[in-house]
Amino acid sequence: MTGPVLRYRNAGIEIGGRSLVRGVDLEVHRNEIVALVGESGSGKTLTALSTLGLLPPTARFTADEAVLNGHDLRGLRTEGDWRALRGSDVGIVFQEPLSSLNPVLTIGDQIGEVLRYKRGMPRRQRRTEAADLLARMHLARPAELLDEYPHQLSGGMRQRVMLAIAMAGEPSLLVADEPTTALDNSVQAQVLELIVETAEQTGVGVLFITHDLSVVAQVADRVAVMRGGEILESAPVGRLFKAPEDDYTRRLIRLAPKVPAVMRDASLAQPAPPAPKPLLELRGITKRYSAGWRGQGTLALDNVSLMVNEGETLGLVGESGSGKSSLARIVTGLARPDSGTALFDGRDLFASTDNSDLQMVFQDPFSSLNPRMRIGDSIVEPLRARGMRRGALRDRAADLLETVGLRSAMFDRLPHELSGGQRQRVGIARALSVKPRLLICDEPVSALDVSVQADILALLERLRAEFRLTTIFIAHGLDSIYSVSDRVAVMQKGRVVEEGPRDAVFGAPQHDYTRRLLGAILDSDPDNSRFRRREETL
Amino acid sequence: MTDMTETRRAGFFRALLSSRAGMLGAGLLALIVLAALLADWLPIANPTRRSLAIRLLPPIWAEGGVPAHLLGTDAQGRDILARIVHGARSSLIVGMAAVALSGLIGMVLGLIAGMRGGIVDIVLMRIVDAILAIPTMLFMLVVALVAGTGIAPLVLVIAATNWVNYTRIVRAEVLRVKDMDFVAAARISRVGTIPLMLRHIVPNILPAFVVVATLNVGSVILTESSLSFLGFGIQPPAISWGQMLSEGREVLATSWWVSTFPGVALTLTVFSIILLGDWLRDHLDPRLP
Amino acid sequence: MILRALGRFVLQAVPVLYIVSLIVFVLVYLTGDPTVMLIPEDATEADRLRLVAAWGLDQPAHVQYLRYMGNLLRGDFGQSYYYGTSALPVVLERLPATLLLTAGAMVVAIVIAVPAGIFAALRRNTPVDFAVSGMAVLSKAMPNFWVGIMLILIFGVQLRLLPVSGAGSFAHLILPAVTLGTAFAGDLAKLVRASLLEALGQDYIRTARAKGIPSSVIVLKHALRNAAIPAVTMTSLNVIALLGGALITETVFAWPGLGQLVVQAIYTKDMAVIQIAILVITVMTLLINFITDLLYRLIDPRIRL
Amino acid sequence: MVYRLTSRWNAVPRPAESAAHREMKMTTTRRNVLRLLGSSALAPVVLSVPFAGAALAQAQQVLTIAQSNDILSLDPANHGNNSTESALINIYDYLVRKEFTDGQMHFEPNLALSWETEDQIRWTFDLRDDVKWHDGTPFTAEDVKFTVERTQGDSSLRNTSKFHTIAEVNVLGPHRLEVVTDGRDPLLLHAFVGNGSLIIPKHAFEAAADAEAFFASPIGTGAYRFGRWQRGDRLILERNDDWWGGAPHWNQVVIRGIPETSTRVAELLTGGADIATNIPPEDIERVTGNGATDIASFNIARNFALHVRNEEGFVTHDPRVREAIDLAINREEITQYILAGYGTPTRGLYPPEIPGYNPDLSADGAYDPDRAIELIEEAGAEGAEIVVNTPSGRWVKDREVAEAVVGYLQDIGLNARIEVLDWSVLNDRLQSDSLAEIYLWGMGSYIDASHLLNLGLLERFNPHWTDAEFEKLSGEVGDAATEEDRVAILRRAQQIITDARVRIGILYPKGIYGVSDRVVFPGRFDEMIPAEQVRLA
Repeated sequence: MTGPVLRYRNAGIEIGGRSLVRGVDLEVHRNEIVALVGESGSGKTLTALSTLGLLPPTARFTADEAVLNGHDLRGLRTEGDWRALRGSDVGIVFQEPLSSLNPVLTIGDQIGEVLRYKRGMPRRQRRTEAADLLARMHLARPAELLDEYPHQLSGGMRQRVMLAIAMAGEPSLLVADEPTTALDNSVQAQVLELIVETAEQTGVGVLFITHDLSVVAQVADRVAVMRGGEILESAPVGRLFKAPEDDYTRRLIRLAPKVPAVMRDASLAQPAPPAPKPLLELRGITKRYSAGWRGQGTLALDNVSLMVNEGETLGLVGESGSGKSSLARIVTGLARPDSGTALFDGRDLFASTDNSDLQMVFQDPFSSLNPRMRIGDSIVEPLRARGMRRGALRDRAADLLETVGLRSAMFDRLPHELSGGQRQRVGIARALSVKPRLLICDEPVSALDVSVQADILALLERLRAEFRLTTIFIAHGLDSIYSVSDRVAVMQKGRVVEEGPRDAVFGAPQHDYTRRLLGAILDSDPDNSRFRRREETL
Repeated sequence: MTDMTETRRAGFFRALLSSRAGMLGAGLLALIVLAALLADWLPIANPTRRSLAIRLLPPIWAEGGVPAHLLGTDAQGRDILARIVHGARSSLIVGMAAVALSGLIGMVLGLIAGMRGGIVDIVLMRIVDAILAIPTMLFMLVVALVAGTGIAPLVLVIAATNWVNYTRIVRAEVLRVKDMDFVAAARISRVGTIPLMLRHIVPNILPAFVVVATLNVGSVILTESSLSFLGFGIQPPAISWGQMLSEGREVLATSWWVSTFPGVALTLTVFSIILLGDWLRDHLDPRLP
Repeated sequence: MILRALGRFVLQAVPVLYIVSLIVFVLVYLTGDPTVMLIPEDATEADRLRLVAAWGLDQPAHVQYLRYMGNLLRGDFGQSYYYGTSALPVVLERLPATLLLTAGAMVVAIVIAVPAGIFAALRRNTPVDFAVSGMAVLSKAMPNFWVGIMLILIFGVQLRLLPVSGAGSFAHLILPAVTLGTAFAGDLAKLVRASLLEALGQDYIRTARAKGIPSSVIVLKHALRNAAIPAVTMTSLNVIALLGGALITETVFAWPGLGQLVVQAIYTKDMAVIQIAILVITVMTLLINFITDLLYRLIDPRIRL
Repeated sequence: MVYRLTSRWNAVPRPAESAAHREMKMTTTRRNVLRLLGSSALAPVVLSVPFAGAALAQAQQVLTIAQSNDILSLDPANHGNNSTESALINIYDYLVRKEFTDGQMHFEPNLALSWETEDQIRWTFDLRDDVKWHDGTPFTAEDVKFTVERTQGDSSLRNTSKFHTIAEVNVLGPHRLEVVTDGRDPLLLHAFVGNGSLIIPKHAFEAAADAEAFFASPIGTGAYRFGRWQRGDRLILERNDDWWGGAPHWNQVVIRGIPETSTRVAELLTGGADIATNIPPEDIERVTGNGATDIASFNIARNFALHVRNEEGFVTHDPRVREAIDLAINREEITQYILAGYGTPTRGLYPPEIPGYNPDLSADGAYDPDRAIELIEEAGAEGAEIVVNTPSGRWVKDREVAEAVVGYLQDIGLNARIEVLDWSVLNDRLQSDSLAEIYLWGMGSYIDASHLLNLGLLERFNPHWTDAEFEKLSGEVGDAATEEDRVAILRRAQQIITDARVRIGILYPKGIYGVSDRVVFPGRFDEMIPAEQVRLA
């Protein structure tokens, strides 16, 4: 066995005089998956990009040693120098499969390009080889796929295509930059499995970038934890999870999702508490979105009936396109259903003109705040709409800001001056300003870093009790709602396929789809890895 | 916290100062606007006094030029420099007034089309399509018959056809903004339509709007000169660059200065506006590179 | 798919055409009695009234409109007062010259702007880029008639390289096409530069770079095609603008296009000609939009008709 | 689609261009030979039958005329446009011709060899018997009768009133006819010249489906046959070898409409046009200094006059103010500076070539600003606001003349300003009587000075002015016993209206053409350009 595929010693990256990555030591060997874990801004992606020379033009890369497959990366200056290495020595899979594939070129073209320039294959042979690559990525009807465009593929398929492109040049190092973050949970597992399998079959060394410790636990052989541009700790995966040395690592491990015990032992299920009176009752809600002047349209909601009881939290789970957001829009009055009724506390919900019963916390902390409005004004807007006097508003805003853990002096700030977590707090403050009875949280933490997620969830939990809120908590995977829900409803293709007390759903799922979602939950315990296939080598 | 606003404003100027093109545009334009404003107090000749005896004097540096007429005189013996300075007024007034008027109409209708949607939107946009097909000249003739010729009717005419561009842009921007979560949040809170538009929609489409409007001032000034070429622009006794250019082209081959200097003034003005507009776009509108 | 697009095209065209014809009728009616412009200078009021009666202009507006629309539905496009002949051929015979000039101008613009835009984008923030931007702005800031007359003086009168005016041969097309094309090339070059830069900043370009393929392939194959949509949009908008409005260039070069005809007709309140010309322009506009949609589809497989 | 159009466009034959290019490439030797041949053919009478030998050589020649206006119609009875008429006279013929030799207007035979009348009511015309239409059919008196009756009978034609004095036309023989007017008409011959008078063929017109079909490819009796017409661009005429006047001089005549002055001049300078009409005074130097082109300037049937409001409610109601305006204007200066001398200052309304013009209305001593200031003071009109309306670009230097007038009015203490109106707007406001105190008008193309006494016309241009004597004269002029009496009445009428200062004559502009040295054309008073009167140099 030769030396490592990639070796960094004391690597650093500077952009505009600011040191973003420092003192990084890293090694990836053949047939090994090394995970680089960290939250946004930790420098993990920059480090990954530095292996391909894809850093921004203003960035400066320094290292005592930087060797990729025998090439000294420090000597590479021009795009031309790097071109020789890219594709053939190192390949990469990016996070967002849709935007990373060229939308106007066929799949075959995008793979064939690598074969042509990296392996000098003649045209006819390229096609066969490309189809072969796709088949190896377990894609059905590979020959037909060659003539299709990225938008015609599902997210999981696209990521397989990306992997095929990355592997087409037969690289020694594969960089996977959050390859499953943008995918639905049920697909995530398959793609992870494929990466593991590819590494196993080709012996390629994998540098796996992620923020998700449960993914790390499932696939990695070794782990390096990054924070603030430095590697805090590096260890074989088992040792890291069992005996983390750094506080930060410990915290990450603590916050990482675990498979609920009830899933392994249904007898642990606790009986559902007696149902108090229902607060929201949806019956037969159907919504169809028309598609132009002759199209059939898509059925977003198909005869959905759902109940939310006073004081409880309903976890509403569904993958993208399942109709959960449409349901939220209808409940909040943003859209009208084509048919169906809704009772809120016994009254017709759709006839309501008051805003104090229902409020919502949005997923994207960037777009949920008006970028041109001071955050104080955003917070009190619901009150203003109810006619509260101007003088009282400012005091109320100050109270609310402190309630959600922000300084009242932030009233005059604009959203772009705040961090994502702060923005989400503002969104929560706005929703609470009118003391609503029902709060809809649409994936309120999925856009945030792991450590921030915990804070926001804790805040929501505290406020739920304080304001005696009934909550609908929307999520795309079951893993993120176990800890917050009393009851769970699972949606698929516009229908509610399963609804019940939390432990009943997790412990004894009735519907296939629910089972599939449960199966997609990754455990952040390396001992429970479903993919790793061998004993640790180091 | 006003210091925050001031910081932002200072940031705006610092950004302007750091952009060579933006500075060039802003500086030139400021100079032109200043000259137009101060036209009556500048030590220049009376722009309308004609004297056939001194017609077509060349600029001072050419043979036969006289110090009293730095840039020479036109076919009526009027001082070209003075006419350019005074003409700046009409050109700028037409540019700004027409843009303001059409922007206002376009903003209101674009908001209505974008916010209401449905049949209102369809009908409005079909009318927009229709207006685009109708030549400005036809409006010009109607307005000239009804309201006569002059700066105000000219502004009216340009606005009558120009508003459609704004309607389209505003509508497109409204459609972009109105699906954003913060608008949804306001709607959930039952914020009324008017406050919703004023507080959430308008402030967010304003940057794109301002950029388009700035660039539009330049094209409107060019439109005025084109209309002058066709005999429909600003008519004497008012002075405009378009009119000077159009008059001067009759003597272009023999007395180049008569049309060249107003042409240079026009080109410089439009140039500066475009520079400034381009910079504004880069600075204000993060959606464009 | 194409049928559906055609259907939409027709559905869109009919109301627009109707609105256009109504607005035009009202506007032309407001400009007053065409006989005022058309009678000989030495004609008396009695002579004029005879014409008014003969042309039916003494009837109320709505009667005139209904009569006009009625004739139109029967396929009678009306008489040109000014040319004293059927209005339809008067308009249609201008179409080839207009289309030719439009096409010529577009070719000039594209030939200048696309390479300039690519060059500027690749040499971003270098003197080359600034020069291209400066030229682009300047070309837009110069009035068309000025450029046209200058081109005539230089290439026609001084150098005697090209014919001064008129239509007929390829040589005749060059100067007017350059006049119009350069005016538009500036904007187009800026747009090509901007959209190319935007495309070059996309994730898929990073992917392409990560593949290690040559830069020329990245720019020409990956980026340019993605950057083409805005350029196509702008070109189609300019084609539309030129179809009805190359007026000034047409006048300067005595080019027998629609613009001159329309203005002449507006001057003389020649209702039938104005109506038909504008309807023709509108139909062409919608057609161009339709073709543009097809082009979008060709360029970008994501766009469905 | 565009591609197909392009190829079709290119496929169109372009005789004018190709011929012009051939011409440019011709060697000096050949050119000299041609010039020699041409000069030998330069006959004293312009329309004489040319020397047969020369005709052959000239048959190779193309004449290109660049006019400032587009040709509107090939129907002589349905246009009101001099440029159009100037083109049509090459295809069709008049019954009689007007010529202006020695500064006098007189009629000459054309399709009619002779004419006579006893009472100016019954007129007999003897027509040429050797005239053939372009399709070979002989021309007869029936064609004349048909032309008159068609024009009279179709009230939608713009020149429908051209023959309004004619009661009947009687065919006396194949080449003899009688015209009967509804009362004495000393001006009948004028009706057979000018817009609407060209004779069209009865047989061909009636054979065609409709007028449009006929004029799509019209035939006439003229020296040139219709070739091709591209509206907005050019009319191409081909020689008619069977012309009754002999073999035409030019193989082909191309008449182009080029509205933009600088382009027209450029075409002339580059050899793209042999004659370019309406050269602005500023460009004269370029044309004369070019070495290959020159200027032809000549008197034309047009005058510039200020039409002044005289009714109550306007400061110009006061005759003293109107007189002051008359005295304030320095006509010499305007002519000299604005028209570069290409005009004649005057107080009159009809130039000398026009029968019945008044020689007393000269500009001599007409400029007296001091007296004008006195009059303004007497009238108490100091600082009174006066607006002068003018079109811009309708007539040579119209706006500039009006601007100069405004300057003179300011000099005598009036608060004058100009209001330039678009031609269409100006006409509309003229029609609705809503123009300002003064408007500038360049009246032209008149038959003779009796034009002034047409009260219908007077009402159009001076709707509020009446004068008992003037009206009396208007009634009498048709019955004047002799031509001298008639002329006396016409002169008196001009005196009355100019003394009233409701029309203040300013100048007679001259026609200015650019003419290539390759051809000779002196210009005509009626601004027509008959190709047969243009000769190779």
